[in-house]
Amino acid sequence: MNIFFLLIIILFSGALLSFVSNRIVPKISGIISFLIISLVSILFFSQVNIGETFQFILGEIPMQYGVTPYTYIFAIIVLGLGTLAAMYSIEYMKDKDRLGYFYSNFLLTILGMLGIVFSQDFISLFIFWEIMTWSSYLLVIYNGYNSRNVGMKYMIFSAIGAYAMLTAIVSIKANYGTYTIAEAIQNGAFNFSEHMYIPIMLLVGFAVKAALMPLHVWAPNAYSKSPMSFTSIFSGAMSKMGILGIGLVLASAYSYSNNDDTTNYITALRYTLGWLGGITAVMATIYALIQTDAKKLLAYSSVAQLGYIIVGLSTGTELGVMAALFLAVVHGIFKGALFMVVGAIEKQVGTTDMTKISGLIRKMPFTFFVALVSIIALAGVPPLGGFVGKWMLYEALITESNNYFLIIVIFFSSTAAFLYSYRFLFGLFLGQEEKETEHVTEAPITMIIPMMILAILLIVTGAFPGILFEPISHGMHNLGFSDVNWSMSVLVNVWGEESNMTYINLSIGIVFVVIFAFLTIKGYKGTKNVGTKDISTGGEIPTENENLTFQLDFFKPFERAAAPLYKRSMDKIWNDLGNAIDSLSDFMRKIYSGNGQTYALFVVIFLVILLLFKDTLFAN
Amino acid sequence: MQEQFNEIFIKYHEIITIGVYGTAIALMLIGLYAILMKKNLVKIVIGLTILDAGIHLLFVGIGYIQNGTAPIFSPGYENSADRMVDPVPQALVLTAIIIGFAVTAVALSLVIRLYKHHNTAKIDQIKHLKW
Amino acid sequence: MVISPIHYIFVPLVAAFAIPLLSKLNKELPRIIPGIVLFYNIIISFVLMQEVNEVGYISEVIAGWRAPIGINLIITPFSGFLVSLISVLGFLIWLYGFRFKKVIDDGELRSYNILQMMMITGAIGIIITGDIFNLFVFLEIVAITAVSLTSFYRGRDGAEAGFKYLLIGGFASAMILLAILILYTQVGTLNMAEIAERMHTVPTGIKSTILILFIVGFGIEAELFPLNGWAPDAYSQAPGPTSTAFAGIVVKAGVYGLIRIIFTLFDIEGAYDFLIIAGLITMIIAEAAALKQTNLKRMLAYSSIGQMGLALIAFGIGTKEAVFAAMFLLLNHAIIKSLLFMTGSILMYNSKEKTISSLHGIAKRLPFISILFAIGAFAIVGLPPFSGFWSKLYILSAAADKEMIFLIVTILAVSVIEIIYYFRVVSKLYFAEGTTNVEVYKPKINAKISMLILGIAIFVIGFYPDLVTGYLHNAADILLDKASYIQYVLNTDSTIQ
Amino acid sequence: MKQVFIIILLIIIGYFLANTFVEIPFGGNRIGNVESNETVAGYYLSNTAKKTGVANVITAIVVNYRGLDTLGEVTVLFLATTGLASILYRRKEEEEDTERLNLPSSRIMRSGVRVLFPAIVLLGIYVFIHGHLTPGGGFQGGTIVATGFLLMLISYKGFNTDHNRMVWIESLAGLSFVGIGIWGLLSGNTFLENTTNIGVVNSLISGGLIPIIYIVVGFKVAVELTGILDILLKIKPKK
Repeated sequence: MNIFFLLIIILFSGALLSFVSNRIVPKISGIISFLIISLVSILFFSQVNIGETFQFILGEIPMQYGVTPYTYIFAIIVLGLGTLAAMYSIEYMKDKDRLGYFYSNFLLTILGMLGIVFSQDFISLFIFWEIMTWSSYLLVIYNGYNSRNVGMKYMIFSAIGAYAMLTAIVSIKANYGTYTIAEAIQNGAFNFSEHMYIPIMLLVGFAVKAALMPLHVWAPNAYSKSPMSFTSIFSGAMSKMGILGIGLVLASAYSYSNNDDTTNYITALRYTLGWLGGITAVMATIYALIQTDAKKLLAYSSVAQLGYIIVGLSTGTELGVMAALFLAVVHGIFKGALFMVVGAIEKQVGTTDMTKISGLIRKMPFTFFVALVSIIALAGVPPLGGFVGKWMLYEALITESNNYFLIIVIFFSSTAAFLYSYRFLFGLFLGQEEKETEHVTEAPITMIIPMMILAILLIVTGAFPGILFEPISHGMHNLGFSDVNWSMSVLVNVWGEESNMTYINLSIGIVFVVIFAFLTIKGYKGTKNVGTKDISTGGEIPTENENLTFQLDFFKPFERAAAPLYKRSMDKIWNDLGNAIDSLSDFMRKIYSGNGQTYALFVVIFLVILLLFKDTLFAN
Repeated sequence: MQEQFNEIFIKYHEIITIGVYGTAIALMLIGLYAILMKKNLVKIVIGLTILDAGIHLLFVGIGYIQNGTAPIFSPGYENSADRMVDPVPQALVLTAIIIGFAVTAVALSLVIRLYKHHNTAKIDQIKHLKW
Repeated sequence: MVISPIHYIFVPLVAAFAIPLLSKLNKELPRIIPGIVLFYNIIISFVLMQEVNEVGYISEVIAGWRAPIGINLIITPFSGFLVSLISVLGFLIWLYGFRFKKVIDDGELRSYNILQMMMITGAIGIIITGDIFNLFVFLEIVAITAVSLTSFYRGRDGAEAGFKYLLIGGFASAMILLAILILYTQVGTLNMAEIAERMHTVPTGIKSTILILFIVGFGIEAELFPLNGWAPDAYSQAPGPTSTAFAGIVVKAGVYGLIRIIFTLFDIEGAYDFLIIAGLITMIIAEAAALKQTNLKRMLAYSSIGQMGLALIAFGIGTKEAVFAAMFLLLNHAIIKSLLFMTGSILMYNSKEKTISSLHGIAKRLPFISILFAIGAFAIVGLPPFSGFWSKLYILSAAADKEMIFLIVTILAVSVIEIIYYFRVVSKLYFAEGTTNVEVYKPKINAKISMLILGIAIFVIGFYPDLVTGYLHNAADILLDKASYIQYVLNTDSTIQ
Repeated sequence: MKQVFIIILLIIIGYFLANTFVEIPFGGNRIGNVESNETVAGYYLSNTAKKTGVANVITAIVVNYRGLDTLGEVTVLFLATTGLASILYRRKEEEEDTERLNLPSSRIMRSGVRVLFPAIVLLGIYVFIHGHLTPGGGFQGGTIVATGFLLMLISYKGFNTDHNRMVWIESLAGLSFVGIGIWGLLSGNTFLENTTNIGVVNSLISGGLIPIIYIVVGFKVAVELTGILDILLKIKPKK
């Protein structure tokens, strides 16, 4: 049997198995799903050859499965993160009910994503896309009725995106006669001069999953309301499926741009996308600042990071695209790790509200370590992978785009990201201990292991980004970009200057370690542990239920400054639109008045209208 | 007698046409009017039957041919097929009438039910199912 | 006696006439006999479908008179497909309705079984007859039975829904009768093939008037927009098996009638555009109305109307691919909507206030029904890998071939609305805090089997659509080949082919 | 206001219908643009006597050429009765609480009906037995018989139809109609085929199965109409 089929069938039967097995042996489905995903990962990385394709016909539509070097990058994210998340969720989900439901949908989501990676034609892409969408929808609403509206919003936006995509797909078939992605690109399906709506529709479809600006409103809530073990792949891997598509469309669109007609359109597109990405990054960052819930903070931060990636793709230069892809992988790693961290805290403490907990560093040291490493990567502080990506992104923006204002925006958002990174780290792990968190212990080992693996990966990719450059540069060849010169840890920029990541990272790293060690040693001696309530101000002793956590009103001044921005959110606009449609439909159903005579009158009116217009309607 | 009739038919053909078709169409419109305007359920059912009656009349009307006889081969008239009126509409109208009867019967039984439940036969007061 | 199309008609008739007598023999017989008859229908269907796929047409004349003189029954691949679908569904609906609790509690069982069986027979008759007036007669059979079944429950609202149906249905029959009348004056025949052959001699003005009357008449049965006021009421008040039959069977017959009139009888270009416009309006308004429904069956009814609008759009596009897609949609809709109505009826039966919001968390109590409902909901909105996806894809693809981007966008926008209201129900079933200790009525094993079969069909077609596509392509080709139909009906002397 | 609107609508419909019928000459010899010998009517008129042995062409059409229509029609009636029974269904205990609507009928009425009833029934039977020879037939005859029963029902409070017997007649009549059809299928090729000897035109025993079918239809229509009237009359709740 064909390997692609085999993998999909394994995942599918795994989904069924984990659904059924939970009824027979309770709690076993977590282990089963972990084993299934591991098996699939092993099979994939050992058996699948890049470039190999497999064709068959289903529903009279020729379908093609295969892995290109480009999609291979995403396969790494999906399977790597998927395996770790499955391992993580064994413990994380242990005490919850409906485990069969959870794991079968979990596996179906992985199946959907893997299928997207495999798909070499639009129809199977769409099929897997939808499978991924509805199975993840079922996971988003897993946490119960209160999350229902969140799930609904997610589903609506996903549907809008998917249907925009479907429109484009059928139009490609009608105008270019093929469903195969490679052929469609060859036939010029994405050149903007004729049938401009096709690439735009496709981009809209992918942008929904990538949470790009006007279509992002589902993301923060969906990310934060679903179970954390799922969110780590939801945010870490699934959003990358959108990036996959956007990259594909943009890359092929750029490849036509030597044609004069299309150049203008392409430039316009690049600017639009770049700006949308930039605004997404800034706005999401600003929103992330005011969140008190760690999950929500991370969710907004995810949206912001995706904005960077899209900015990178929009540059259309080798370096920019490479930066975007690199950031995509790294973002998958650190955001996966961060959501796992939050999940661990949620499981151990019971809440992720930063105003309620603090000082977990002593209780959960390993978790803290992972959080620290991931936050450093997220903020783009040198020794880790995030820095490399941002470095490349800035370089690409500065050297090859003259859109300086965008650069300022990106810089701004990047800097603001420090603020919420700091808040996250400080709020959860540092500061005084709360009484409520006294009983807290470190997370179970199976949850620590995947987080640790991710943290180590971050450190490794920071020191040797070449590990990731290799598949990425293959992928870029596949997309039609020439290559950026790179070696294991050296980048060469346009001026011919080499930036050796090892040296940069090592030097900065050493400085950090020294300072860290110094501070720890010095600080550890002189500190005395006090609780938040262990103070008195002006003779007043705070009562038990007074919230005095450091986190309260953390960025109050900033919040006040940015207040106008918070007022007019995209959320409200969409809500108004939804309400408008709602009342319109309510109005429409009033047509069915309930009076039989009125219905009879409708019939007569219809008859009269047809008779009056019979010459125009039915003239032969 | 036959000749006389023929003569009259030709002479007043227009008027007869208007008379037959006009009556039928007028019946249909009256039926429609009753359906659309009358509030009483029974009157609406009556309107439906009037509408049907108009159509049945039209059916019979279009089958007629000038100077025609009934399509029955009575003894001694075996070869008069070309003078017979069109039998098909008459056969159809038979079916249509019976069906109309069945519909009316069901309609009336529903009216009985409705009156029993709502204690009224006004159609605009019977609208619990709406929207 | 070889199996031929007439078996569809006389076997149920024998059963229907015999049931009053047999019920004196044994109280159970009126319930069992329809099942046997409907099962026999399936056998006929599969024999005939095999045959028609090879031969192209099967025609049978009645009373030994060749086609234009006598009435003929004709099975094309399209009608063969629809009839098979109806037969299978009819049997499943019988299986589902066998011991349907509320029907037994409330009403006269003997009549119920006769009416239900004859409604299915009438629908089959509409599809297989080759004579326009005979079609009218079968339409009336369906109308009478449908009205009686709508008012079957003795509650207040059944009669109201039935009366509305009857009023509008009476209109429909009057319009069709009038159309047949005018048509007869123009072509002098009632056989559809011969009408089609002679249609070019009819003056355009009269032709369009006839067409309009037919459209209004059949539009009422096919639930076109301003003509479908009766539909939600009837669907929501009829007993569960009957509303299933409405959605799965009766409306298909109406649509088939409309399609037959437009595709076979008339050669008017504008009619196709009209189908698109009417279908579009129907779809939009019905789906918008469905969005805010509180009664589950009523919501399903509106959704059903919307789907029929989509089918009419696809037929209106008029290319082979589009017709094929429309047929696929009819197949899917029959299977999926039947499943939804079956499960929905049981859910509604268990809801005290008959509202969707009172179905909080009922999935815990009725897991089997709920999961089938969820599968149906996923399938009807067109999510892959369920079967509904393929028909939607084919329709869109056909529309794209004709560069109807606006149409595609509208269909998909409406699909989003569909997703909203179906998912709302599904998440309410599963994720709302429910009152768990309510007494619920659980369906018997027979109902479960019939629902399970439909559920499996959704998956099978979803995973392997090629099972039906070949046949449907053939059916679409032959439906559009009017000349060969006329040729076949009028020039074949032998009585059974 | 609504009235004016509706009248305008009706006028438009009337205008278009009139417009259509202006082009269909009343009493014209031809049907549309088709020569009369090409229409089915032409065929029926010229061949009926020869091929079916029935003098009344309409009967031949109703029962033989378009026999399936008639079967359908009978079915519609049957279903209407059944539907009525289910719509106006009453449980056993409710059944006891209802009685037949009895209109106050005068002595003249009662006496007259008693005299007329056998004559009416006889006329009805005559009409459906001679359906293939003279105007009339099963439906007409059946209706006449039912009229007789209607008269009896409204004038005599004590007159009750025997349900059991009616069900038997109804079912047997229906079954024999279909049975004749099946016999045609067995003995000939097609359903309802008239395979017996057609006899001499214009004699009582002629037309093969056609008169038999019409008699069956007559019985069925009579019983069903009576049944419907009976059900509809029986609506009055007992005080």
